[in-house]
Amino acid sequence: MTDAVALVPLFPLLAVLVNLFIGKRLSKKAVGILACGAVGASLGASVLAVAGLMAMEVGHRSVEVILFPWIVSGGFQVPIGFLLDPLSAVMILVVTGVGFLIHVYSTGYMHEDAGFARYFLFLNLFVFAMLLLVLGNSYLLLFIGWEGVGLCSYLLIGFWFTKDSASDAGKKAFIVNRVGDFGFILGMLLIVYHFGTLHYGQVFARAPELFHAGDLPMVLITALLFVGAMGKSAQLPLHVWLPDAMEGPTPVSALIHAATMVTAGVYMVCRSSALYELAPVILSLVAVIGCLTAFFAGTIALVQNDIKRVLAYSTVSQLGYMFLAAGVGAYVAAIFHLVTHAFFKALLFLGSGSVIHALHEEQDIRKMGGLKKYMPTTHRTFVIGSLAIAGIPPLAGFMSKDEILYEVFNAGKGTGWVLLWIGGIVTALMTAFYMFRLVYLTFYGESRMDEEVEKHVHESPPPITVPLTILAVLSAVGGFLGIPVIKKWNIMHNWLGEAFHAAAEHTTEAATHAASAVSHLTVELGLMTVSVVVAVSGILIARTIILRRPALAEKMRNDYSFLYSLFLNKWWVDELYDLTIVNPLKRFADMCWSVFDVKGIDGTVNGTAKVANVSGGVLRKLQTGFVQNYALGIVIGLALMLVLAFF
Amino acid sequence: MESLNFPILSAVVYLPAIGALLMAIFVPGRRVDAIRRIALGVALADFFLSLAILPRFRMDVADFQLMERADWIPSLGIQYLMGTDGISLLLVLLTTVLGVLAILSSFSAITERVKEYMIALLILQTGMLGVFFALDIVLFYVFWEVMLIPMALLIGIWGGARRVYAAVKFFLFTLVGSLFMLIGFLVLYFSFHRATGIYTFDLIRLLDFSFPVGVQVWAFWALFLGFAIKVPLFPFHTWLPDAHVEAPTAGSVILAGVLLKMGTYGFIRFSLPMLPEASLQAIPAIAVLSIVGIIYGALVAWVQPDVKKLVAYSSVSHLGFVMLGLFTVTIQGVQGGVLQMINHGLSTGALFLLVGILYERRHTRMIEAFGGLAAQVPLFTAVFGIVTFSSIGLPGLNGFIGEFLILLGSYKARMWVFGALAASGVILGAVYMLSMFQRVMYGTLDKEENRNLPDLNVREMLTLVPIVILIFWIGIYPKPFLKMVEPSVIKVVSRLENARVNAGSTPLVLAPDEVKVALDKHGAAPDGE
Amino acid sequence: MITLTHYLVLGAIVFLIGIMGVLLRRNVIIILLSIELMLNAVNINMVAFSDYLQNMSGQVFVFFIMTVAAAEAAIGLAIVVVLFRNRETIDVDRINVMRW
Amino acid sequence: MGLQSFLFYYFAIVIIATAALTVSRRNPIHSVMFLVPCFIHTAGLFLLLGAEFLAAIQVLVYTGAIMVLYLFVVFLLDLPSFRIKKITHQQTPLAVLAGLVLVVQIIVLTVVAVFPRPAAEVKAPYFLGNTEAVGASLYTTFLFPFELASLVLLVAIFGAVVLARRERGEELP
Repeated sequence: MTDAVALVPLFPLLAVLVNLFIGKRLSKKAVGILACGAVGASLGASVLAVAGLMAMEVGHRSVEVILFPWIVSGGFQVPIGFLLDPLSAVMILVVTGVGFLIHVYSTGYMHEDAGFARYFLFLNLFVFAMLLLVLGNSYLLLFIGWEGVGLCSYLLIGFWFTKDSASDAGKKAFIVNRVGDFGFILGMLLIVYHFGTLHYGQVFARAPELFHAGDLPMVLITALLFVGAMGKSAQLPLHVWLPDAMEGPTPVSALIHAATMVTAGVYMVCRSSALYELAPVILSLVAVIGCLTAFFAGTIALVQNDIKRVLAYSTVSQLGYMFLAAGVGAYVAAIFHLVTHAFFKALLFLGSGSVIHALHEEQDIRKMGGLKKYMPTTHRTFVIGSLAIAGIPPLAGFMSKDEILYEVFNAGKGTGWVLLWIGGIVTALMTAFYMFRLVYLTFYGESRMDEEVEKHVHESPPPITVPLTILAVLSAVGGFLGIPVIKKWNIMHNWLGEAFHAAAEHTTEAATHAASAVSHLTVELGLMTVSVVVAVSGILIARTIILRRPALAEKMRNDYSFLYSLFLNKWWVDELYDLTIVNPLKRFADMCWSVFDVKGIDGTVNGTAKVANVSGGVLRKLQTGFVQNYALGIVIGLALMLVLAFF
Repeated sequence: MESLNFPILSAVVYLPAIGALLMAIFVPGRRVDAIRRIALGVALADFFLSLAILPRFRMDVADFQLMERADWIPSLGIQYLMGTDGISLLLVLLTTVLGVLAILSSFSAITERVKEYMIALLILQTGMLGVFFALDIVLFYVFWEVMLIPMALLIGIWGGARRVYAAVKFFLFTLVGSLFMLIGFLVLYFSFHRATGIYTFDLIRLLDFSFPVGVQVWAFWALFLGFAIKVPLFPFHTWLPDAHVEAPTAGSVILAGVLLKMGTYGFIRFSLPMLPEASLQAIPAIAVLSIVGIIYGALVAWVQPDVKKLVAYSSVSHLGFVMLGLFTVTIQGVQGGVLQMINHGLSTGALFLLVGILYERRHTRMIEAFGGLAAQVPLFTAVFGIVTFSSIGLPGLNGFIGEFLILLGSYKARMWVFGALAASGVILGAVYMLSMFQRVMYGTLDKEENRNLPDLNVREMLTLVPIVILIFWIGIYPKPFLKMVEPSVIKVVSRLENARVNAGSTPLVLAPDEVKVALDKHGAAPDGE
Repeated sequence: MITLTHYLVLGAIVFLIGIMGVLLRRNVIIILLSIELMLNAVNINMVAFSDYLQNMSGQVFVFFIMTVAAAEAAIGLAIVVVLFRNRETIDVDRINVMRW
Repeated sequence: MGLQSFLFYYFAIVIIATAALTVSRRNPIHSVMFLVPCFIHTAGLFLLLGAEFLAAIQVLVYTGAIMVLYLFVVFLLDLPSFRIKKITHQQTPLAVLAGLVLVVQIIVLTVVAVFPRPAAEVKAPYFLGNTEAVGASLYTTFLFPFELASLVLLVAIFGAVVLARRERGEELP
């Protein structure tokens, strides 16, 4: 049964090929069925494979399927092969599951679009690449998927390519990702240099044999790999592409820029836990970057007015949480949050898509309001998603976020770590606030819509509402995969535990450390209470400011105008990059060409030619054109040669 | 290994020239259609003939195979000596493929002096094929120069507005280079004679001889000039953009696809194996030039207003990668370098074909003249996109394999900084290619002239589809290509390793066991004692 | 006694006269005639050597030189005719288009 | 002074004199006419040297055919009436000097030089009649160049025709 894993990426690939060659001739319905069917079949295969995996003995749940040799060069070999273990099992279920729902949603959402076939071509290609990413058995295969999803992201962000902002955003996404990939490639090269292979099993097995914790090669490798993760998962300072990526169709934002692709960095760090454990410095760096990103993106999300941008910054912020978890060695918590985030963030994006669709592509929340009565299903599901992300028990977000905060608190490496925890809590407060600011502005209060638009507002059709409902259910109950406190019932921990055996030691160590200080259970319950209080107060603040006293919002905007414009303009990071990197580099490139190439090298070459030309101008006077002058030259030459004969 | 059978290598080399000759004599110049078809037929026949080499070729042997040997000018030790190894054969196949596509692409682009044009293309092909097969240095040099003239004519007669300037520049640069190269060869020739009393240009014998280090250094830098100008390595690259911009499409394709490979081929065939000590000394210098080329080429490509010039500068960047790969002197690096030669030939060749198609329709190559083409010409956009990403080095397409192996080689050779700097080319590659792609394809279709732009027709698809197939093939299953060159690469690398050991330094570059394993596998003995 | 040297000196003198004709005259026809003279001087030397060395090669070469002379005369005169037709002159001083 | 010496000096003097006249006449017809005796006397020299065949060819081909050709062209173009005002070139002094130096050099060299006799004695074919000897040599050792010579002549014929031909429609002068 586990062999079915080879089929998982195959179905989307087949759909891509079919769509590529005859997609134009198929009806929209056929294309939709093809695309959804492929991902559905893939989901089926995943379930089958994971069931097979579950049937295996605990501790030996790992299956490798080698397809064919890929790069073979000297002693260096990389085959195309898939690795199915608990970690990749979770990932393929998320990718195919959420992917399937979003495909179904897309058939409704994109129905009017002329590029319907092209859209599903790219979307299937994305699912294929993403599956390759999570199933690959070596870093290089991960990297193919990594770049493949980047490509699809580029194509889908720029899907409406006639809009300049869309194509700019696509380009920006790809290039910023490339900056990360630059680090990732160097990291892979170092791995090959030290281990001679990129195969996970071999690398992880030999890493502890060859290196001690904190050895320079390990630090370098993990740091470079993390640069890749920063690019892909939009962490500081490479986060700039993700908000712009909202130019793409909304389902794309849901699938790629919320649920799956952007979490690839988290997956990669968790996958490489064996290496990161050997580089505690970098692990701390991961935690710090994660926490900073979470906070930073949260601040921006507070004031954004574009519904999708709020969600985008929220995604960046949540990804920060995941890295924070990974950074303190709580890999299970990171993956757990990844899963729940996939549910509720996909839900939120799809809900926003439903709203945008109903309002004829209006994304500005200042022009919404009071949608509750027009779109009941969307409203209901959106609120569930918002409650989940805000961390209201017992929804999914509460479980996973709380676990992260607990692990951070418990990591206990000194006062610095308490700061991380505080950062997490503050971010949680902000999360609750901005999500409900969004909910209130969109669904409650007075309508601020144009009258023309308001006339046509309606609930979305079933292809859109059904996935919303399913995702809402998942967001509500998904949290029970990782029930806190009672470790025995924590499915997530039991399932993933063996994937992170190196990390497991780490956490148990931390746990004992914590246990010696305070009672384990008390801490956990105490922290839970804190986060619930924080979440509820965030919601209440939002309610007060947005619904009850809009004047207060105005006053705050004026009183803290610097902070407001700082947040609104995203801390001017884009401008900073343009000013310090992009523009100088472009000027330099221009100078290289017009000065160095044209004047320098060609100038030298042409100068040489000019010297030859001038001397030729003098010497050519010898060329009289009279044949007899030349003949005389011959004779004189002959005479001179004969002079030589005398000696 | 001497084959008494049909001299297939010579047949492959001369078939285009013979075709050109017969066409010159028997087909009147006004029968344009017949001429086009005949030229295409000849090129196709040559392609199939070159495929016929494959079954006769033994992939697991590092030595030269299918040798053809005859005396030419015995008193000077000049022979007619042809032979091939995996590297040559791969490049020959690339040449014959691109030869067919080049001719096919000029069906509608060239309407004046069609007969002369086709003859020039076919003779050019003979020259190129000869360069790859010749194992006698004089023979090599003859083919090298034969190649030069039709290319200069192609640029100078069928080129753009500044064609004569470009043709002369191309001609002078390469001629200067090849003269230095000739001097280098003569130095080796006389040095060999001084040591053994034999005059010979036989490459195989010269390869077996270890030249004194002093001679090597001189000869290396003389050859370097010849090859580096052809590559073109920074800072000898300025002829390239001009030549590319002015050349007709087929000329650009051949120029980028094959002619530039002559330089790198020269390094791997002559400089590295024949002059190992000098090569080792030169590694830092050449690596620096390669790196500068990679970054510089990419930056300059970024600011070009002309698509063709942009692609030309991207060639500088890519060839920098190839050179870096060769001079890492590791199996991975050299193999990657050779593969990257093929990759660059395919993707840049395809880019030039695509630009040529645009030019044929709009008579301009300025980026600003386009924009929003994606909606108008979806097929064209799809192919352009694939080729663009191949050039960027997207995994799964061909460019990645080569680049990754080269970077891997540089790390194995402990050239950390060089490897890291070269990898930054990965970012810049995306920057300039995507900027161009965006400005040409995306946005709104706001130029009136582009509104009726026809999409690719069947003939144009025929020229592009083979390349796209190869792009995917190499990207997904590169093993056959890597296997083909591996024995020869190992031979070259182990020769340099031996030189390093003999020089008393530790074999830095390659784990000795890796060489040994590889050699055992291929049954080739390491050279030098 | 007439020795080889006599013939060679004679050849040299005739050759010189031919050279003088080529260098000094401006009439194309006469320049061509002078070239014939020079060839003739060479012929004398050839035959003299042939006799001296008792080797037929010298004579055979004279035969070939005559062939070439005939060909040269034919082509040269054809050029003169064309030249005259186009430029109305046979003065080499007027024929200097191949200048600079 | 034996007959041979007498004949040699006679021929030599006539050759030099007619050659000098050929070069110096203003009228090309005169030049051509002077060249004829020059060539005939050269043929005489050939006879003295035992090259009967070449002597015959010299008279028949050179004098008979080539000279007539020259004459023909001179008449055709009506050259005598075409006067070049100054017959000598402006480079005369230098040319004369160079020429004299050259001839002195050659003469001194030939006089000083010692030519070795061939070690091998007289070759067999030389005892045949001269014509047979030339023929034997021409058709054995020099067969290939001989054939080439015929090709050269053929090309010359074509060349002359192509050059001198008028393009269709070209005006007669």
